[in-house]
Amino acid sequence: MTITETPAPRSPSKLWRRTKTVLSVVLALAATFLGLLFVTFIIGRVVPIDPVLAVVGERASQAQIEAARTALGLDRPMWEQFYIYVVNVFQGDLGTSLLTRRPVLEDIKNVFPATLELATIATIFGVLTGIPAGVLAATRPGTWIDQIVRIIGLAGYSTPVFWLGLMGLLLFYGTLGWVGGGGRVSNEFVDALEFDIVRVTGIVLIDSALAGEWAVFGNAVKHAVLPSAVLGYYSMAYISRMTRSFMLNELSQEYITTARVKGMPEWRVIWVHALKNVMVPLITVIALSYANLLEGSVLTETVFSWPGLGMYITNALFSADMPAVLGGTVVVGLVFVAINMLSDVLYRLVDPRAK
Amino acid sequence: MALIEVKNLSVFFEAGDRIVQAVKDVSLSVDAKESYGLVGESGSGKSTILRAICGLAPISRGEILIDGKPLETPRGRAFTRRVQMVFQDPYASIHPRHTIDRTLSEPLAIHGIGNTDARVVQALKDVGLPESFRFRYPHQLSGGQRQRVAIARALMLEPEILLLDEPTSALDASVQAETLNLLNRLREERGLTFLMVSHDLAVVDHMCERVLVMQHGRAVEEMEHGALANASMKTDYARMLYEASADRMLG
Amino acid sequence: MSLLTVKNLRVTFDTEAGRVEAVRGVNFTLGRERLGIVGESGSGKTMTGRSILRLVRKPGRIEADEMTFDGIDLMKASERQMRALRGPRIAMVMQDPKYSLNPVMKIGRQLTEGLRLREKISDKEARAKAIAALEAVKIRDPERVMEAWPHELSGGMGQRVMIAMMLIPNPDLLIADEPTSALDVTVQAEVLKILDDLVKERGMGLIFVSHDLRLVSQFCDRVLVMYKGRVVEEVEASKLMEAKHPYTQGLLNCLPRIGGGRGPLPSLDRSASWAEA
Amino acid sequence: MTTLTEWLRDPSPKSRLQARVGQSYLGWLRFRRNPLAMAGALIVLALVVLAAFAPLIAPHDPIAQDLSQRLLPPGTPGYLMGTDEFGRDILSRIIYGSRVTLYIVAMVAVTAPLFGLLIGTVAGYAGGWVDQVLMRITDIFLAFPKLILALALVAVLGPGIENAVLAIALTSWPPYARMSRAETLTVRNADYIAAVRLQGAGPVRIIWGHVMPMCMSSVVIRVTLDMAGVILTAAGLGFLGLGVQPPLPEWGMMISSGRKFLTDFWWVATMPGLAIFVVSLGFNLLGDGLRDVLDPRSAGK
Amino acid sequence: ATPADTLVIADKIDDIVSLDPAEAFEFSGVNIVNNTYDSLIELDPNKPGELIPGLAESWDVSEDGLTFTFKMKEGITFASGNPVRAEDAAWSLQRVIKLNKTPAFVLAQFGFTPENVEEMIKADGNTVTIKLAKPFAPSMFYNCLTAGLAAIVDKETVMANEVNGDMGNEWLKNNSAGTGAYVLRSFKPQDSYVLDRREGYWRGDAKLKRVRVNHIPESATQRLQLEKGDIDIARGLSNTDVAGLEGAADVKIETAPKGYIYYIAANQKNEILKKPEVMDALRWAVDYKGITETVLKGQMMVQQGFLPAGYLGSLDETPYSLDVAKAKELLAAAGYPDGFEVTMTVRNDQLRMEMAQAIQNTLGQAGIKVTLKPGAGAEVLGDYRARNHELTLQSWGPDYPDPHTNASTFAWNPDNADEAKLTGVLAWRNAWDPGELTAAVDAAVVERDTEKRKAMYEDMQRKFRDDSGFVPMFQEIAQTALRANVSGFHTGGTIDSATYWYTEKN
Ligand SMILES: Nc1ncnc2c1ncn2[C@@H]1O[C@H](COP(=O)(O)OP(=O)(O)OP(=O)(O)O)[C@@H](O)[C@H]1O
Ligand SMILES: Nc1ncnc2c1ncn2[C@@H]1O[C@H](COP(=O)(O)OP(=O)(O)OP(=O)(O)O)[C@@H](O)[C@H]1O
Ligand SMILES: [Mg+2]
Ligand SMILES: [Mg+2]
Repeated sequence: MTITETPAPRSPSKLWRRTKTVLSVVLALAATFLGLLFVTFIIGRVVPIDPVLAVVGERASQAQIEAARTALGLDRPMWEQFYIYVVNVFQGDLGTSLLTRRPVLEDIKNVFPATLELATIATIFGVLTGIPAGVLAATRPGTWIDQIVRIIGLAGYSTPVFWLGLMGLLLFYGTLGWVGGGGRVSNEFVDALEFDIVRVTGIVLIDSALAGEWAVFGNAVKHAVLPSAVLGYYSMAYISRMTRSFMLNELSQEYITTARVKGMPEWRVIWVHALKNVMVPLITVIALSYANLLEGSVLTETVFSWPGLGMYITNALFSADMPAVLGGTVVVGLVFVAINMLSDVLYRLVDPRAK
Repeated sequence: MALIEVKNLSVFFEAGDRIVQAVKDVSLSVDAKESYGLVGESGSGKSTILRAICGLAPISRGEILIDGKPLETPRGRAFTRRVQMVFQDPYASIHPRHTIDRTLSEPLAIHGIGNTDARVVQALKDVGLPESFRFRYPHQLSGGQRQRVAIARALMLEPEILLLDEPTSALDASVQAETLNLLNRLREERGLTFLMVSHDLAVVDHMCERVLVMQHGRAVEEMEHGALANASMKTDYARMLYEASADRMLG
Repeated sequence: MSLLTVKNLRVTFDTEAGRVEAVRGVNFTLGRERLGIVGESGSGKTMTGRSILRLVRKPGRIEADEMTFDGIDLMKASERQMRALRGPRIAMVMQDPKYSLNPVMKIGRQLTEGLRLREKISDKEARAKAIAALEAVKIRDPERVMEAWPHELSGGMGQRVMIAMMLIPNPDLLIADEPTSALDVTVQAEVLKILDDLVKERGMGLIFVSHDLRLVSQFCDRVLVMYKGRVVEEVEASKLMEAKHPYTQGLLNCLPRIGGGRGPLPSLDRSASWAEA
Repeated sequence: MTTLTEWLRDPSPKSRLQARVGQSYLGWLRFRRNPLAMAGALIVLALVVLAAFAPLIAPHDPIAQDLSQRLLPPGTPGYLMGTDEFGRDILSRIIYGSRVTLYIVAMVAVTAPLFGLLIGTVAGYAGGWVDQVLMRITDIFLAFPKLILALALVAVLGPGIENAVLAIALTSWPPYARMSRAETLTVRNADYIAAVRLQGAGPVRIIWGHVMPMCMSSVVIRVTLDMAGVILTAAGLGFLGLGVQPPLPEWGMMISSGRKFLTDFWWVATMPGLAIFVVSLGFNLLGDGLRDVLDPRSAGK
Repeated sequence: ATPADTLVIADKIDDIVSLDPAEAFEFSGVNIVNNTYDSLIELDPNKPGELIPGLAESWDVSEDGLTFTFKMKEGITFASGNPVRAEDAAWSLQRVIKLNKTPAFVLAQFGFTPENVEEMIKADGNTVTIKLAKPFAPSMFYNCLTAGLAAIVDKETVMANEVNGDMGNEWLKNNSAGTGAYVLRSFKPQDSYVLDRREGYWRGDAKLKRVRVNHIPESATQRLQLEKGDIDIARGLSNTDVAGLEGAADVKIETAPKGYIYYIAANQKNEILKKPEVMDALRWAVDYKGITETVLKGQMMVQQGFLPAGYLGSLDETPYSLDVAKAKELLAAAGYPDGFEVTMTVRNDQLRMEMAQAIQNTLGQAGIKVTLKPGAGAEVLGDYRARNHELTLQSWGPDYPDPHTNASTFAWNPDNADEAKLTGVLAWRNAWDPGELTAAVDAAVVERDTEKRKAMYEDMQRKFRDDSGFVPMFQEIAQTALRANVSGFHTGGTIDSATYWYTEKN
């Protein structure tokens, strides 16, 4: 048979596609970011707390307040303040915190690693326990194992974090002495940490390991265990519940039978065939919960004296320290967008159907 | 003048980094009240042509005319009242959470046609389903029954043209027979025009006045009804198809 | 000696709406031959096939007076023994390739997985075997298909991949559940040829499930005709056209044929008595 | 009686009404057969009864202070769950607190998921720039520290339970939006959607009538999972002066003010905590049961 | 365990705004200043209220009470090694006025302005001469000089770190340049600060080499750490945790009254609250005793004057107590036999919320339906300063250890008009016109006879107590829990600045 070729349309070049994707991602990022700045800014103006009062304190006279207001640029028109702010942010200047009197960026460099450390360990904990628990429950739906997983998860969900934290401290620190009691290292080691160990990442576990200070490292582990377990419990609760529900769905698919027909052992059917499919929606779930943890949990940080982002932003908020609130929000937003993108990339890696 | 005219239609899909040419430069025309068949290899673009008419696939080149007039994009309400489609997979084409009643009355509601109850009952009767099925959910029906519901739904708006995408390939022989009979009866009663896809030559031969054979997205050969039975096809591919089928038919 | 003996096989589902008996007392034996199972949709063909592998999902239950494969009592075998049988000894081509391939695993992985896990051969060898299998089922570009994801295949390709996947471990018994329904006739013929060769040359037993009576009558040695979970008739395939049972006759009659009349196709008038023993 | 059940169970109903009632009846049967779902329903029912008849059930005035009776342990005669720092009966406060709790939970559970569902399905269905814009907005709200958002909202609207509820709803819709968008994306290309589109259905009808029902079950799961979180968030807002104000009893507030006493008088914070746990367990079990009922496919053949 | 030569204190230090003595005005900041700097004259940490020499060896006041001279001690050096000169002292005080940060008014009230301060405060050899604009009670001036802002800073070092004419303000936020027993080693806002002992401190070296203060906001955490010996001193315990620690073998509790006064302010612009009978009813409707003996036990004592116990002229009489019947009678007399509804703003910390709920309860019994409006500190304060409150629960700590500090804010309001914007003055914020009390306050501050002065403040407070828009209620008590082996720790009592250098561990 003869077939006359109609010229096929040329597929746009790979390079152009790539640039287009990158461009659209960057654009979306910038839009989110600008929106974030805008909303934060507006919020800063509607919150009924006068930032100047926070700076000058209770005793200040009216004249001192006015002077401070001018110094902070708060007397200028709103749009101008916003414009100045955005321009500065894009130059990497998040302004100066009214409360700590330091550049917000520097403050955040101090508090964010602490939160990052906690959130990361907690998420790892949540993933390592939540997925198996959810799978276990899904493979035995309706049994007592399923119920136990559900109750444990729910308990995690409905217990206030300070309750868990304080009880954990009472038991594991107060009574058993297995873990450290608040702060990132004990007071014997804190001087070493502060004055001797070079600060590379700000994450104690990494910095102390880099410096070869294993005593500090060990101590830091003891201190991080409890707060991250408490936070991890929450992500575990959520992840296990979602895993169960996704898993149940996958296990009723035909391809699972196919795998069994091939004589695949049960572990492989569940942990390879089904789990790979479960990972597709689960990635979003995990990313979201990680991002939420990175916002910092004020209560956990308070109970464990963990100087993190949550406490920083909340403090700033209550003192109407708007540069700090804005800065914190911007950083949280950035982290969020980054994690979103990461989860998108992972998603594409795992799910071939997503273009 | 032809009711449906497809002129030099090409359909391209972007799939990842590749361009898939699903349909290449296909022309066909269907007269009013005619039944026109599309057969051919799997993946040769048969479904895509139907989808392109409905606006579910892009028209990359060429044009499609109904009654000599080009189609508007998106297809308007007038179009939907003239042209309806029955999908290949009766399991995927009916909303799993809606009762049959809801599925059938939906088009009436969309077009503000009253007298719903009577029409739904009549539609069920037309496709030979008992009235008691009216409030069932799709999962309570067999594949053949679902396909009849899909046909009933397509007929709710009393269209002139029915696009049928392998309406019986998911059905077994007895149900297939029922469905084919039903379609023929309805065509006669209502003067419908069919554009029908199938990969079963016997079905097409039974149903259609003219047949277009497709391969690799291209039209290979158009045959009149008699030509198939006489085995008087001109191209190798059409002959191959015929022989492989006839082989079984006669054995 | 017969490869598989099934006596009084029953598959029951206890659902909210009551008990559904999908298979009700099916008996047959299978040697190294091609056994066709035909019947309308929902007549229990797939369930019969799955029960042999003991892969009926809950709430389904399998009961049988006897089910032996090659001297092994399938009803009593442990789950572990069953697992050893599935794949290398008994394989099943699943009905709907669209849903039966793991959507997030490359075709290549799915094809070689069994080999690598069981036979501990190198990746390269496994790959070569898989490609050979794909070539055997007339896949045009096996190298590309190895790297493809299931959603990138057309329905017909999926079916062939499924057949290749099940043939790779050289099973003694293959249950093929409507393996060619999405293939156009030309490809269909070639695939059937492969199955035929395997039965003739290697002595594989084949259960060929289909609702296409003509196809079965041409291709198989013996045919079971099922209706509502029962075997209503068992005949030599070549004699299917002369089958006595009105159900079988009805099924045959209602097929259109090329050059046949334009009149309404005869429809099947089901009689309640067929469902009874 | 038998005729009624027969009428209800009729597999081929004669009218829309019978079909609908019959469907609910079957759902109820399915639900009833699930002991856990029943337990959940009972808990929720108990909560409603508690809230409705609080004055009749509560042994004490939940507000009256008696400083001489403060911090009595559970089991003290007359104070089954003990007393708090002002000598108020904790049991009575929990009983009265169920009113506020129920109100908040009910309001949030209705507004946030609905709003999220709306945004998500519209974004997912429309695609293109609508999707882009809506998802960017969702991202912004998602990326925002919740407390700041809530605070700002209440700052604008003024404090009060209603506004607190609104604030919580406003901070909790984005996850629902993302979830239902993802679900919509898979549903959008289904043939049954193409079919209604071919019948000339507009986007509103398709989204509302055809896409949303498909997203319901995962939303229900998530909502019931979020219940406890909502109660605790409400407490957080109350403490900031944005929600329920003392001395009105509210479980979350009771927990957070009991925090000070946790080491020595554990019951002050733990009792309301248990109440939250039980209620959220109830909603969860109920939610699981409901999901089965919502999905007609699970009805069996 | 804590290192043997380090004192580890748990406290809440997120109030620190600045460590520059001319700017530090918050509790925790002043603590640091007190331990890193010295002033000309100081208060004896061991004997509350007594003046002792600081960097000045002796001091003197002229007959007319206008000129003060201070003779500097010889041979004292700053931590940098620079000798302490009279010039440093004069410059330090001038700097406060020139920088004009929030606390500057403590000195400015004596008539110094940025323009005249170089004239008024002069160094001459090793004496410093300070001229006041008008005569004040000398004790008043001395007391003001003991406040943290009058600390003497190392001019050379500070000026070497000047940027943009800020007189080293920026640099001093993270560094110390004083003569004190300790030098600032590090400061991490909202986290911790570390002080290192300065060898060769003129009063004798501090006993412990290092002091570390950690920010630990949660009382229960502080308590656990103290019990486990992971800290030496806990300064932020709740009263329940202190009660829980009582009887523990290796922990001891020390209490001392603090300077903070808790009071209710009732906006006098409000038609109802303006009525004297209503104010009286409020006074009789607070359960002073019940609150201090139960809810806030150990944390508050009853104080019905505006001066904290320990200040010159403070009252120890408490004529008001809970009397619901009387309050009702008074309300009826005011024309509100059924009471009335009113809102009360409160800062949303737990202590104040508890206090507020207890007050709400008894006010409610009397018929005054109070709706609590909790809010962030700055929010509540903003409301108060804008005179927008109805009732507000507030606290006030003295700025310097002289009765004038509280008198001049509670009982002094020369112009009650909105436009006057005397937002630093509590009487103005509360829209209360003290009438003749304003003059009385002005008179008392220049009264040079201490006994007479004392009587004046007592008299003033009685009038204020019975007849103002305020209801003073409580004075805060500092509860400090220490490991049993710690001794010599001074919280500073009513002047609220802790002394670390006498503290020992054994
Ligand atoms: N959305 C799409 N994106 C990419 N490729 C597509 C898309 N839809 C169809 N195709 C491709 O277009 C070609 C024609 O598909 P079409 O469904 O029209 O075939 P068909 O002739 O109907 O086959 P069958 O008989 O199997 O239904 C196929 O190769 C298919 O892979
Ligand atoms: N989970 C289940 N619950 C209840 N009934 C079931 C279930 N699974 C299958 N069945 C019933 O079992 C019967 C046999 O089904 P089976 O899949 O074997 O049919 P089949 O002959 O393979 O039909 P087809 O040609 O459509 O594939 C059907 O009536 C079906 O409704
Ligand atoms: Mg097709
Ligand atoms: Mg089947």
